[in-house]
Amino acid sequence: MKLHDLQVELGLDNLQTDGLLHRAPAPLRVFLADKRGVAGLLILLLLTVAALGAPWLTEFPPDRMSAMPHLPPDGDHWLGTTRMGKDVFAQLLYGAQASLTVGLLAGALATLIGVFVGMCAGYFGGRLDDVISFIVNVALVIPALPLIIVIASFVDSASPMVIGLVLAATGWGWTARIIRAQTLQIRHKDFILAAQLLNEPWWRILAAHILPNMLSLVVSGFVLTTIYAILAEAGLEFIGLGDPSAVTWGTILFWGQQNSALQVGAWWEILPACFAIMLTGAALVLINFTVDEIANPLLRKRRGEKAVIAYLRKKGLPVND
Amino acid sequence: MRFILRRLGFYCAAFAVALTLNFFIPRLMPGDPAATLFVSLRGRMSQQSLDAMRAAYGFDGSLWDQFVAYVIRLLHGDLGVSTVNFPQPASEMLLYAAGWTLFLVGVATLLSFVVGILFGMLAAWRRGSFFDTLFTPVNVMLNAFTPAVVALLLLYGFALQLEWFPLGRAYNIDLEPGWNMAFMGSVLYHSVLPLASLVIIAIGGWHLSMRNTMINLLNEDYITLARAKGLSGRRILFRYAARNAMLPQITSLALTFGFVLGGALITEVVFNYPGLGKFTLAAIEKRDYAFIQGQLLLLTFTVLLANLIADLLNLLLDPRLRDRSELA
Amino acid sequence: LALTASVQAAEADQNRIHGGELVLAPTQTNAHVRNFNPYNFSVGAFYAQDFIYEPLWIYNIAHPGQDFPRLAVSFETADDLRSITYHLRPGVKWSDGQPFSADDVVFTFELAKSHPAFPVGLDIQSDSNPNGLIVSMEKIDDLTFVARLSKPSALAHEHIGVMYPLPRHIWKDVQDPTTFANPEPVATGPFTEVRSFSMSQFKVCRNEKYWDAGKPYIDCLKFPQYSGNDQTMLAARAGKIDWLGDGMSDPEKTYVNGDKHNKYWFPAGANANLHLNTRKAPFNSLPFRQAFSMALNRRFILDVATFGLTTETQFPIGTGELYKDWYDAQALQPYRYLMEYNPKRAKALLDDNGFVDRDGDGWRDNPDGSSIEFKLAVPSGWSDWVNTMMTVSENLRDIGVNAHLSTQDESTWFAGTTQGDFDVYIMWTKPSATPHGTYSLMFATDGLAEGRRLEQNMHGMVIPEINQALDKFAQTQDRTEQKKWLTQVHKQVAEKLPVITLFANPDWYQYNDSRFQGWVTQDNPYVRPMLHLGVPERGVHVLNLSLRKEAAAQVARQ
Amino acid sequence: MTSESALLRMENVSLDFKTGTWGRRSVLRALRDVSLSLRLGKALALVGESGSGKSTCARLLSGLHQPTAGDIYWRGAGLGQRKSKETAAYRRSVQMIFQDPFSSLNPALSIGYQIERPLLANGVVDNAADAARQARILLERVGLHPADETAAKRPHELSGGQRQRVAIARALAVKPEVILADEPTSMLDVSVRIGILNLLLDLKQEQGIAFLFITHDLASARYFADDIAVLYGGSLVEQGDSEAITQNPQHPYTRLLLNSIPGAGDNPSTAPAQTDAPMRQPDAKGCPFVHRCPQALAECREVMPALRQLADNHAIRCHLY
Amino acid sequence: MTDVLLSIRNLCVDYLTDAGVARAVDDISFDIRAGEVFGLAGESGCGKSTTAFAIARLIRMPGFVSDGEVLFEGEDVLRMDAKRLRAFRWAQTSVVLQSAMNALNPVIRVSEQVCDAIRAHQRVNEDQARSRTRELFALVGIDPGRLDDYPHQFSGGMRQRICIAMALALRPRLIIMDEPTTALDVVVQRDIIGKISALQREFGFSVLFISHDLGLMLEFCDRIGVMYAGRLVEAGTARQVGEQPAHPYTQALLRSFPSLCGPRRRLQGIPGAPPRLTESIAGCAFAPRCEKAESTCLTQTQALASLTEGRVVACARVSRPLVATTQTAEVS
Ligand SMILES: Nc1ncnc2c1ncn2[C@@H]1O[C@H](COP(=O)(O)OP(=O)(O)OP(=O)(O)O)[C@@H](O)[C@H]1O
Ligand SMILES: Nc1ncnc2c1ncn2[C@@H]1O[C@H](COP(=O)(O)OP(=O)(O)OP(=O)(O)O)[C@@H](O)[C@H]1O
Ligand SMILES: [Mg+2]
Ligand SMILES: [Mg+2]
Repeated sequence: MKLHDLQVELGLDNLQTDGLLHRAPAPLRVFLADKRGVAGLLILLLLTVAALGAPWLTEFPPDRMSAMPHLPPDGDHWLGTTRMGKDVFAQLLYGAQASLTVGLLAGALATLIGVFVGMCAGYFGGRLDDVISFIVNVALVIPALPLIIVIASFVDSASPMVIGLVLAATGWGWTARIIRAQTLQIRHKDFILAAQLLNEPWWRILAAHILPNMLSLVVSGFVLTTIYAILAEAGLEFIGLGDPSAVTWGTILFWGQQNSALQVGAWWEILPACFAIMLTGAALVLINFTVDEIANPLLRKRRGEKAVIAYLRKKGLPVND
Repeated sequence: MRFILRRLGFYCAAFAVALTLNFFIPRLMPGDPAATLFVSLRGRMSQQSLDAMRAAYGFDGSLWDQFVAYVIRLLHGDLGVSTVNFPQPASEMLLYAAGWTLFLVGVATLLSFVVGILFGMLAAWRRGSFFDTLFTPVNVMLNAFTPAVVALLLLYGFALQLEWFPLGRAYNIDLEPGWNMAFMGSVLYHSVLPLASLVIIAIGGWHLSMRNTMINLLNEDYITLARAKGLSGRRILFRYAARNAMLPQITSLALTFGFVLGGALITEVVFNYPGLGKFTLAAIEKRDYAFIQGQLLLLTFTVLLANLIADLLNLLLDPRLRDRSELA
Repeated sequence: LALTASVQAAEADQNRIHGGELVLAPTQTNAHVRNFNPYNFSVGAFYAQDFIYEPLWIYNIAHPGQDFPRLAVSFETADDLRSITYHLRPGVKWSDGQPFSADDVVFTFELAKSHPAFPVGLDIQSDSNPNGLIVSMEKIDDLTFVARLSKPSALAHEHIGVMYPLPRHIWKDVQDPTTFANPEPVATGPFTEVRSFSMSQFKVCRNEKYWDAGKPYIDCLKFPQYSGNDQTMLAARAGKIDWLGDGMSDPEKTYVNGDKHNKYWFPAGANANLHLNTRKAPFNSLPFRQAFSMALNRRFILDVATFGLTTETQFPIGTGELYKDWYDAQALQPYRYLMEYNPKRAKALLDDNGFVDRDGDGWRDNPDGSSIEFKLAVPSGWSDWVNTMMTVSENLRDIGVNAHLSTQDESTWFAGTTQGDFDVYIMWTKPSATPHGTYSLMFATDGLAEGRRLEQNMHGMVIPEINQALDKFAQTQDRTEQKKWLTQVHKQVAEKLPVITLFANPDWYQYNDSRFQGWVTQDNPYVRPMLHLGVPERGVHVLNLSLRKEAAAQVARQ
Repeated sequence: MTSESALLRMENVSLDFKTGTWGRRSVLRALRDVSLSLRLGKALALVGESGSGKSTCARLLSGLHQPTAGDIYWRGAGLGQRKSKETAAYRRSVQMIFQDPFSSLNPALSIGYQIERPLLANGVVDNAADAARQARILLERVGLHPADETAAKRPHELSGGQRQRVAIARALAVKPEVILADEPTSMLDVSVRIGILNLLLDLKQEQGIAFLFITHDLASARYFADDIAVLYGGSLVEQGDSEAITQNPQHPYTRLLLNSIPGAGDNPSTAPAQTDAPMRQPDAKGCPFVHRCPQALAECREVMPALRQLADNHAIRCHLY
Repeated sequence: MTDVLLSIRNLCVDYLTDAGVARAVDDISFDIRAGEVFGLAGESGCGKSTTAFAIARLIRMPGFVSDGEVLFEGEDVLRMDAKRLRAFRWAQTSVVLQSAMNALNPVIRVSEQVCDAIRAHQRVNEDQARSRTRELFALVGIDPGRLDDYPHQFSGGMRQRICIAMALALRPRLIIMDEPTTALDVVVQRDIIGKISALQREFGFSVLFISHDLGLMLEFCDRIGVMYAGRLVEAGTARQVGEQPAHPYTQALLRSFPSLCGPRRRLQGIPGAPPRLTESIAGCAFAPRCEKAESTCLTQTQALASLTEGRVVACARVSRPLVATTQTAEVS
């Protein structure tokens, strides 16, 4: 069968026509070609827009009583009100501001520290590596819980930011570990040797030669630490270690739990925040999924695979044996 | 040998540092155990008693003296006295909680590992199949759910509404603890929901990493060769591919196991499970220094041990790694 | 009402059924520890006091004058008010058969005196406490002892009755009573035999040698371990706990509708007040404090922030419903306005006294131009109080005062109570047999050094008139005389406003009456009904409980 | 070949590696008493079987390893006691081309960037615009037209031969005087190989660059190099004019090598039974080839033969001569 | 020739890539006879391995055989059911892969890997399989005492010999060797080719030998096919192809090897690069790089045309004159 006929039969004959997309850099193209990653990104964007647009999306303040306690959802209060008569929808939106900011900030900070430390350890090796690995090991062990209390006591109360900072301070260990391992692999590649022989300074080798080769690892590290930070922040606030007067998804859960919202049937006080947290997590996971595939083309879902299999079945030719 | 010695030395040093941090972190927290006793009694104790109590707990003298005393006690294997359960030795409470945590989180870790690995293998082997396209993203998304939410939902759904499972605890407290069927059955029955809440969110991670490793591996020449040899699919999968794909997973499993004794705080809190996470939280809230120190010590120890084991496992399982070289 | 209650209890006596295990949750813990030292406040006291060990005397705080003599039957105060003599109950035996005598009481006193870390709760004069009231105790005969006082006091009984005597023949061999776990308690209380102890549950069963023949009706007390509110409430809602005292925000929905036998009653308890740091601006200004008080929407706090479970306090005097018998309503009426929500008047008051916005940032400033910005400290887990403080901050902001909430981990928060560098704290009052105890702590002058406070006198004000009135109170046993002096105290508090009065906290009390009868109810409130440590009346309460017929039949069938 | 005319010279150099499993440690002598010299505008080919130490020689010369014994002389001056400034200058003068064009170019960076960087880092030009212009010239020079288009690409968009050309252009950027080419064509297709070799030939002739050309293909060595040195087991066993070595090989190993080449016609009578790399402890005695040598003498086991001059430009280490 | 063992007919193999369907093997047909060594030559990426894999039915997604037949003794391998396929593999066709380094599973002992192949097809117990493995090791010249070592403990040449031993385990009729020696030293390569030749003479199996080293191929193969961009451009006996290359591509290829003897001349190589496989090529795929190309070469499909018995070429420019010359040669 002629190649062209096959391409037509499989419906893959004019692939390169989507102009704008085609001109994008390859990783971006792969990303945009994957529905899951795009869906994740869209969800995240939507959440961000909702968070930033909170003042326009709702007329109610998140931290003040705006109606009777525990009103079920209705036209005015789309998600009902809390035990204290606060509007749940407003809390959800304003809570998104804090939760997302903290998550992204902690994720970014932890990634930054982790990447820098990991790259230095992997690149320089020797004593420095020993010392850094040592610190990483210690950092991995230090639990965030008491640290949050210690730090909160110095800055007055465990605001979401404080929790975020502590999570960043304790959460960079894994990234550092992974980045170090990857750097160790790249360090001995010929192109790094070449750069050294061409008198590139060390920081430039790290930043311009090694880092770009680990971008997907860095992005995925960032995505994962962000998930971790969002979940951990919610968890810590849920068990009461946060500042209950702040409005975040975690404190919404905390108050819902404190006020036995589920037991009294006020599901609307707890479930929307649960859902929002899950949605954010899911969106980030979807993004990570696609980032993984950018890093490793083998993992990629191929366009037209279904058509090919159908074609082979029809012709009685073997598929994957 | 030198490698192992070097690692050992390294771990000892890390341990010493952690030991020191363990002493100072709790003490940097404002408040002290005596004062928290007072708060929990809402002030039903005189200031004089309180001051005397502080001395009885051993919190007088300089921090340095206390540190020296702590190290000396540690060297004698004495973790000190719990102030939440004064004057119970902290080690007793620690052991009790550690046992339950080891059971709950240990089993959950193993279970999610085994299930996740199998799922991952299946998804990679039948790549693009219904199972893979549906379960892989779903499993992985579950991974991003908070234990708080999952545990709460399970509790309210299956324990409170449907009443299929108990509301919490590790076993029916009217039973005498012992190695008998009734008690163990009760332990299993009580562990179903907490286990589920832990396993559900952990499977995805293993699933995905196994799947990805496997997909890479299935492109290796030795898999092609194994297929060419006419081996059965099962044999290729379990003998030729799984084994290599398991190497990195086993390393992560070892590392994950290091954190088992960190407990599963939220699950334990929600299900009133007598695990280390919950005990530690209480100890932190009540400033039970001895317990916090003990727990941090335990955690440090197991994490470092797990690291060491992971290092050794790698050497043991991967014959290639046994030959290393370096520049003179 | 109260009179009928005790009568009813006595009259029902003959047709009471013996037996049954009462399930109760007096405290929360992660694991039970076998410790029955009644003076170990980490563990033992929660179970050992009142159930295993009995005090000399149980004050009926809800019904003054109808106290329950326990190991003591009577007392006389000397005319010079410098000593007090007690007569012990004859025929009381320790659970190991040894007779109880004045030796045990004196021994316990001496033990406490020589071990300051062993907090028996007596106000003993010692090196560490030179202002203590009780100097010594002496045995007169086997059933009589006398306590000598450091200064004349008519209220010494309030301090001595609370003592839980320890068996000398056992404790004299104990090396350090502080760390003694007392795993097999020998005591005189109604329940002394510890059975099937595990970290998640234990039982304490009846003392066959209990002095009050025929009592208790119940065979055993069963203490399952619960580690948190959520868990306790789930079990309680399912009707699995007979008696508990847990904070809950919506009892009808979270408790009562779980089981038709689930009942609750939240009588008014001690007050919650705001302590302003009166040693610094702007809190050192009386008009500011008055405006502060008037700015608060107490109605909202009562109904919404504290879920309608708290009780209104009528006068700005720091105590409320619990001591309402002591009020002189007429004398206090002029101060009522301070308890009413009146932001307009508050603003006007501030304006008049120079608390106006001077730098144009939208917030009021001190008359000297320095800006006002302060923190309202509250422990983060205490949700009703957090709600309250949130409302307070909103109310203050509404009148232009820049106050914000500062939630802290509870130990951190508590550590702050003794430092003196705070702005505003919310604080409980300590209930005692008479309001005297509460006020004398609130206006204690010790612990008021620079940078130091005690948790009850955080406001930091010294009002000599109050201390004088309290001294007078202590020197008479005549109720009307006492009341007169107390009114002096009340008026001074309302006048000077050292604390901002909020509301009376609820005393948490829930029970399930499917198996047992004889409960304290709102209709028959014969004692304060709470289960927690520090309510000795629970010892009386538990003795009045017995199996219901239906439940007894069920027990028999099993 | 006299040492005076040598640009870069390596004299009696030995290099040890620590190797071994956990438990058993040993020292491997990668190079034993090797002397080489590179001359202006001349190419020296280094041939030998895998593991014989060819790459190690190149790495030594590039400064990536320090010799255990002996020294390297750059324009007559020993490298043993260099300062870091001199290191930079030396690195500039001695460049390396790696075997694998796939790993010697950084996959994350554009071709243009990878050539402009060394220009800037070594001060060859001092602004970005010049660097870009210079880079285009270099790309044209190695036959990558149109240069602009190539500069914008990333390595994965180029074929292996094109990549190797880029690597050469990058090495040329710093105007080196010596190029160490470690099997620069072995990963390339036959049809492309000649193109690269021709390019290197031109560079040698036109710019007078001295080459160390590592290969295991004697025919390529003959095609490109003026002299050939044969390494076996870390020792230099035969060295001389490339015609002399290929037409008149003397050492038994060189003969074996030549006879093994397909199409060489001869029946490989000397085919050895054992092809494992010989033991190379530092204290090993005798000729490394003795175990495979069909003409081995008793003394071969005891004494390492000295380098003997056979002809004007032909030396050998063998007891047979 | 009558005893055709393997007959490939119009085989097309494609890969699904980001840029669409890429044709790696384009309508290839050739035969391998019993007992002969058939060589497949061509530059990297021209589809040699793909062809080999398709014959052993080892192509997996993203690759797929889109058309054609692979007839092994008349039976179409591509249409075998799963059971028949498993029986066919290794017992009748075994493979030796290019890189022995990766062809052996690094964490499994070599003995097990060889025994596995035996026990998947023959009902023998462990001991029998092991003793058979020992024999095989001896056959390829490896100390049977090292049976239980791991792959990384062997040198590259030894590993390759282990792979060959494994391929011989079931005495298959056909062994596919995909560049079995490229990763090796010349000396070792020589040794291994010698070994294969000896074994092939001894056991009489056929070999499909893939390499890009024409020199090696000319020496070792009976017949040679030359591929370019997925197509077979020329096939004939080794001698014919080596001495009288007919296709311009083959000619250029042969010219690209520097020589060890004779005068040192500057060689030319082949300019340009192979075409993209995702695009349909109308005419001769080599035309853009061909110095003899004419405009029709770019547009007209060049089918394989028979020159002489067993000799085929796909080039419009050279086929006719060449036929003539051969004929004349024969005549004379
Ligand atoms: N970093 C190192 N550590 C230990 N041994 C090494 C190291 N680098 C090289 N060797 C050893 O030194 C010897 C020479 O290696 P080298 O890479 O120079 O060989 P080569 O001739 O270049 O081989 P090839 O043709 O395979 O590239 C080998 O035995 C090798 O194992
Ligand atoms: N998994 C794959 N996905 C996409 N394209 C592939 C894949 N495998 C091979 N190809 C393409 O198929 C074509 C033929 O590849 P094949 O491996 O058969 O070449 P080859 O002739 O064996 O080359 P080499 O000599 O380098 O081994 C190549 O152009 C290659 O890019
Ligand atoms: Mg090399
Ligand atoms: Mg190939």
